[in-house]
Amino acid sequence: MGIPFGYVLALAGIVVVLGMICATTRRNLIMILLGVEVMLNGAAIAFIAAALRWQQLEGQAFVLFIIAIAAAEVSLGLALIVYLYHRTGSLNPEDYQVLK
Amino acid sequence: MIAVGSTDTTLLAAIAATKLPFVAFAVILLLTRRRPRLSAGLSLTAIAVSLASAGFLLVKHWGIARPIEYAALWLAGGDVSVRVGILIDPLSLIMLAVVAAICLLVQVYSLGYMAGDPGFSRYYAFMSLFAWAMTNLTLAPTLLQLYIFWELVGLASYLLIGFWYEKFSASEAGKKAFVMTRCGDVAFFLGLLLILVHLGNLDIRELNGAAAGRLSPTVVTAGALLIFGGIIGKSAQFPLLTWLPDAMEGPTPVSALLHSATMVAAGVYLFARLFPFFSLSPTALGVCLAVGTVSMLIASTMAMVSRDIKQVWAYSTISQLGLMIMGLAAGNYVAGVFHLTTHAAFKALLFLCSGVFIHAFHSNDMVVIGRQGGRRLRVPMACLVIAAAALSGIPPFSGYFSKERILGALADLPNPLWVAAGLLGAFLTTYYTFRLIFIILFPAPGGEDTAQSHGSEHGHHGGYAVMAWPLVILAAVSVALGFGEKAVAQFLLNPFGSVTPAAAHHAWLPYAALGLSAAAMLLAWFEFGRRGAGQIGFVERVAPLHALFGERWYIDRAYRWLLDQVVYRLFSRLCARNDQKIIDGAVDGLGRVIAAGGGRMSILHTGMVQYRLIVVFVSIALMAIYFFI
Amino acid sequence: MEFTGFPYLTAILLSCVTGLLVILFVPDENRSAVKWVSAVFSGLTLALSIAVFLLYDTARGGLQFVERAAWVPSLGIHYLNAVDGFSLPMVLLTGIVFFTGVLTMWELDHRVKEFYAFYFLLVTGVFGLFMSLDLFFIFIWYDVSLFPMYPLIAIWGSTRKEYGAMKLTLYLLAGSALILPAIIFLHVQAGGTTYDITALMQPGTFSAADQKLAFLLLYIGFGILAAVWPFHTWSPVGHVAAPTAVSMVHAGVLMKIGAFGVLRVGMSLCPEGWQFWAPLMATVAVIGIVYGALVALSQTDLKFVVGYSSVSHMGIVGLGLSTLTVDGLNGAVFQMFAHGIMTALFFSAIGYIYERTHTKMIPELGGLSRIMPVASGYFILAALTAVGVPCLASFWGELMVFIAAFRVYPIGGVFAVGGLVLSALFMLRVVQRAFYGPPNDKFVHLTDVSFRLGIPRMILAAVIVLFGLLPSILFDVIDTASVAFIKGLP
Amino acid sequence: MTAWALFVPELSLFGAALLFLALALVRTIRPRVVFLAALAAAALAIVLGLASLSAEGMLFGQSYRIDLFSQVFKVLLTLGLFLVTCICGDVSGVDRRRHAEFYLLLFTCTLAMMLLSSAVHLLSIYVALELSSYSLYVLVSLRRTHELAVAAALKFFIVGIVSSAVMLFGLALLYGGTGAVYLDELARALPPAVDQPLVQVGLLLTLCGFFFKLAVFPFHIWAPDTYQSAAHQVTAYIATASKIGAIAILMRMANVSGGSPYLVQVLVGLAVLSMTVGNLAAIAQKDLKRLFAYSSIAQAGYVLIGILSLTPEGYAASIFYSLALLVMKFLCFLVLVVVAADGADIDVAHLAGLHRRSPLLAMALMMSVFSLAGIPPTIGFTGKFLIFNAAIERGLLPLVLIAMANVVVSLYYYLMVVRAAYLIEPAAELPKLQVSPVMKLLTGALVAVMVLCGIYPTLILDLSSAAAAALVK
Repeated sequence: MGIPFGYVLALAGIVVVLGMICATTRRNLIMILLGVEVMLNGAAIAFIAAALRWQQLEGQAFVLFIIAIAAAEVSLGLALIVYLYHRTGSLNPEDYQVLK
Repeated sequence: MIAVGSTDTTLLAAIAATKLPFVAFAVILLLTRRRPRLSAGLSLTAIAVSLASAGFLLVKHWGIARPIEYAALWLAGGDVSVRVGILIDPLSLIMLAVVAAICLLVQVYSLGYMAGDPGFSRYYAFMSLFAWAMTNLTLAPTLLQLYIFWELVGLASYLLIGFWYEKFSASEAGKKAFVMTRCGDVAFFLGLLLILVHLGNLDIRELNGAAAGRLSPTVVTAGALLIFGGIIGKSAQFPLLTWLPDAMEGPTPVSALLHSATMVAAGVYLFARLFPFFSLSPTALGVCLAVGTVSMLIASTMAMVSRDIKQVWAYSTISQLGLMIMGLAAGNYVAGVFHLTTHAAFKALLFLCSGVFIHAFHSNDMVVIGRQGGRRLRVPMACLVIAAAALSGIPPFSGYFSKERILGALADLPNPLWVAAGLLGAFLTTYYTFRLIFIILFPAPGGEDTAQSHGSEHGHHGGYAVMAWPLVILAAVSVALGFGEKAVAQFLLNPFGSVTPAAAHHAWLPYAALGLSAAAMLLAWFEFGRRGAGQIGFVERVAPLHALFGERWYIDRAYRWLLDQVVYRLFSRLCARNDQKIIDGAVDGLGRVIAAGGGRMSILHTGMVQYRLIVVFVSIALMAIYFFI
Repeated sequence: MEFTGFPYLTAILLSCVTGLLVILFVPDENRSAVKWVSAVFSGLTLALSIAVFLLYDTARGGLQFVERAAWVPSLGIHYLNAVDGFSLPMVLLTGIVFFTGVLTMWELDHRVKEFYAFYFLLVTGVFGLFMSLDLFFIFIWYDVSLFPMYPLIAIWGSTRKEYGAMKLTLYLLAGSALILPAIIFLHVQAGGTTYDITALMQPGTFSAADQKLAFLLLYIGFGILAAVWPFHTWSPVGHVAAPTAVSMVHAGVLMKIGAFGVLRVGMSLCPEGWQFWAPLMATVAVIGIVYGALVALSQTDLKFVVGYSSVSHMGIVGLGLSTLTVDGLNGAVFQMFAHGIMTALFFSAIGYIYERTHTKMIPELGGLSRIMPVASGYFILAALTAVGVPCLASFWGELMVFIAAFRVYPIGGVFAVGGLVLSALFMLRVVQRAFYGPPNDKFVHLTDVSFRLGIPRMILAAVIVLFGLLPSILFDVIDTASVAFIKGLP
Repeated sequence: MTAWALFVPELSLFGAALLFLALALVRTIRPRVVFLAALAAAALAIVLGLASLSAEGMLFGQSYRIDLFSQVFKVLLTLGLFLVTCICGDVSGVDRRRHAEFYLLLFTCTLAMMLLSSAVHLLSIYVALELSSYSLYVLVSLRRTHELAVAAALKFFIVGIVSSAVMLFGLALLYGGTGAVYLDELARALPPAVDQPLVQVGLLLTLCGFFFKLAVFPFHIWAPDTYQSAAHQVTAYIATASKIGAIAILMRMANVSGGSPYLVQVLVGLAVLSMTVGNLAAIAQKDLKRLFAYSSIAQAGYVLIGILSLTPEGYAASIFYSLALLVMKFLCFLVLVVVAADGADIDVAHLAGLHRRSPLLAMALMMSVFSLAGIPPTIGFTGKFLIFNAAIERGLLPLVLIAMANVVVSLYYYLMVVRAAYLIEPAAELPKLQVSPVMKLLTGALVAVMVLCGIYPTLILDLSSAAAAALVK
């Protein structure tokens, strides 16, 4: 109860931004995926903080769903990545931009 | 129709005189184009009835004092209502008679002249169109109606000048005539609008009456000058005079009818029609006088060097029209109108005679005609001489009387310069007229050999008799008309109430004029007529002068330059270029820019997935930051 | 719902639509059947148009043949047709051009069915626009009359047809991009309850500022279609590219839609806006008159000449509209009618010549009067009309417009009248170069217009002469509307 | 148990999805049978949707609202599903063995969209959105023979999960700022919070997730690749049905947003950018599906104009436009599927000679692209008209002028399509297209609907207005 809402929110914001940076700068599909996961976690932190702020359970329920959906996301994402890696042997997103 | 004061026979006759030619025109064009004889018959019948009606009207209303007017509302609008109708007064009656008579004679003459032409029906259709337009112009009670038919005679002129359209020069001349008169017409039209705006209507009687007094002097002067612009165009006065000589590309009867006797005289007629209105503005009269004088003189000089027989008469027409305008502008209404009448007769005669020569010898060149034995065509030759004498103002031919009147009127003016100019004009006129006569009559030695063959070809056409009769009639008229001077003057002046004294008090004037004419004739005889004459005029000995006259004082060149360099090359090209490059270029450019932008935009969407993410994040950040601004 | 008597106006629309549907169900191969169906239905439409014109009660004036039915009540959209003195001449014009256009294309043998189907669609839109008094429908008809132009030009056209078609369509729809917002804007400013022009016309509905804004949008939007300088460049390009009948409808009727739209929508609803912008309209119109004529002087393609002359002539219409006087309006509407018939005749004649000689270039022609005197005669008649020869229809419109213009804008009037010289110059130049002079050897074997092919041209020529000699037939009708209109101005 | 009756349409789809899951396990089943089953299920769903049109109620602890608004969208969604199924007679773009899975995903996705249109709890919105997205990711990657389909799916996936992460963060901010998770709570909490950055930015970030679905700038960047790479039927589905779900939820969110000037301005900016970017980029396209992708982006801009009016009229206009989009885009894809029967990508130029090969299809294509461009008398025009009407009532005349300028630009490439179909003659004579009578009937009916609803929009407009009223209530 000691930590003010604003601080936690700032932390969540920082985490989300870090996720963004990871997703945009690392030339590796898996790292992009990881970056997005980090963003999701940032959002989850914000939810926790909000739940604390309003003393409600909804925020925490959100977090549980986020975790579940993130798992689904990773599984689907990895499936696609693995398939592509098998085909081309590359994880570099630069190799996947042929469409005009 | 609202009758304003006479019995129905007058109206009936007037309608017959003015409307029948239109019927003939429509029927010929629509139905009888393939039957030339029928077409000619229709046209002749119509114009003959016109002439009979005109004669009837003239006899019936000889001596009327008050004009008779019929009018019907043709078109009602907000501020303007267009009325059409008939105005019968001495001036219109005389003009109508002149027009109908010459139309009929020329149409009879054309039976021979145009025989065998593939466009025979078309010719008569256009002739009827002209007759319709001209008669209606003559009897117009409002300026608007006058303007409408004014344009229509212009159209008829265009069609008839370019009748032999396969000849480039003919179609070119038609176009030139139309466009140049159009320039004058625009001024006329503007004058019309000016008067309409300030006076509220365009009734000729009102304009000539007290109503015009309501207008401010500036408006009167401006209006008169603008209308005079139309006269300049139609009557081929300076500076719009060069279309008329070119108009001689048309068939000769056309030249006789339109471009000497009637249509070009419409300008003078308009002047006479609005004579009281013009009189309100001394400034305008002064300008008219000056323009008439300049036209008369420079046209005469041009006639002095031309070898083309029709061209000479064309210049002469300009010159005589100038003289009429001088007479009117000098304030003598009768003089101008009377000269218009006599001129119509003898100038038509001149052209028709020339037509016979041209028909016979297939050449317009007076020297060639002379060499090939022009003088052996006796009737035309005699008529030609009579007409030439009338033109030169030699008594007792009609021209003498009318010219004397004009000169008298000029002598009345305070400034003697005008009468001097008039006398100089008379001298020049006689000179160029007899130059032509002598060249034909006394050809320089050099072979009359080809004459026979041409004669036979002429006989082949078989129209000689048909062509001769109109000549004889016109010659008779030319001789006789002069003696009707007093009666005509009285008749014309009836509506004005008082009779202005004749210009008889310049006793010296007839002697001076006659003396000059005689001198001119002598000079002509010396240079062209006498045995062994070199047939080289004094003008031709001075090369620059010859060039100046021969080139029509370079007026045509100036127009050509203006048209080619300024209108076409400068304005038209500039506008066309501007349209293509700037206005349309802007539109196409916009299209190209958009298309190019689309291409760029499309390429932006093919970037690597992480660049796209950056775009997303930056946009989100911008949107978030926007909240704080 | 309100219908007074037999619904002639709906019958006209239905006649077009039925024709369209019947054409769609005629088998592809049966070309002459398509043509006959087209002729019958367009003839029926023409007959109905003439009937409406004759049955209109000029003594009573105002809107007649009113047909009103609620269409989209929640938005205040009505199916509302009526004619008054302004639209009646336009309906008649459309009927005539429609019918003669069908006959003019009698020799078509390429994708006949599609051609007539698009053509009927186009004309349906034109009729609808002239008769409708509901802004929503006016816009619908406006676009319906535009988009068939694209296939019509692009498929059956000639010189640079795809470029011309694309340019024309985009340019005109750019105009509609201004009209639609303006229409909705007016609707909203009036309380958002109705699109009925007769209701919106009540004085005091719009503030002066709104009127100024809306009128400008409408003027430019419709003005593009009326080829108002400097938005005219689509028009010559389109004329040149379009097939004959489409050129006829395009120059004869479509350009009138623009002027009519300015009149019907812009000037009726925003009289104060009109008064405010009138000097601009007059200036632009005068520039158009002179400029169009000057550009036409140096064109070498017959259709380009006519195209630019149309720019010049539509300038006269614009000048008339800008004078705010009865005569100006009378003259403008009359000129719209006359110009419509005249250009239809122009393109009809050019179409025939082009079919035979396969060229529209003036220097390549020459001497056609000898080879095909009748076809040339029609062109020359149209040219003389364009020049403003009296007793041919166009003269009266020009006369009235010039009178009004000279009264209101003396200087502009002088320039406009001066344009007459230029128009004479370029028209006669074309006539001389293309039709006079010695006949071209290449073309001597060609035949003149046969009687059957001549019918449409004859009709048009007859109309020109009829209204040239008896202009009051039309003026009496127009006058009923314009007098009331000017009287109603604030 | 009456409460469950409200859920029947969703349940029918759920049942169908389960059926296809089962069928997917049976490898030997013939594709034709699967197709007919799907057609029947979709038709049933429409019937059920129509039957429950006037249903009203709340489910699942107040987190699921059934009202006219949601039911109208459900009918639209099932209609979209049915139409797309109609052109799945020969899904040549997808491996024959995977057809059952294909339908499984299609039905699941539609189900998720239906859930989305009724969801009024932030969490249920999020879950429904993710469910629909995931189905689509897999659908895109299903395309056979296309090397890049999976790569496109991956890109689609990455942009999607990023958007959803952004949205989730937005939801967290929204929740943190207001403490509300139900939409009606939000509707009460948002209007007073016009000045709170936390709430407004949170709201905006939340909308980002829906923008992604609707392909609004700047979340549109997945669209071109995805449209081009997915099987034609999948693209058709993405372009039609999936957009409708996004429009529904976007409207729900906009309705509770309280209408701060900030939000409206941002939406105006996005609408303008979407239209402009979409239309400009479309000009340069050769591939037909890619062209439609950009056109969809532009269309999203128009829809946004209706929504950002934040008035019942605007919502009604957007609902009307949803139907318009459904019909006209579907018609385009119908033509595409028939012309490209082998499942390969086609360029605009490949439409050459269509007017000869099948006059009906050429006509349908022309009408539908004119409708997309907003030319009367078509439903597309009437939809745009209604949207602009709402916007001008809101005082957004300049925005409408920009939109109309865009319409003109868009007309250029639409005309290029018409040109290809009507003007260009193919290099070699192509055979006439074989179009089954049923397909002809469908095409004719849709063209008729497009024209009739364009000229006489009253019925649909009244329904849309009622739905909008239910939303605002």
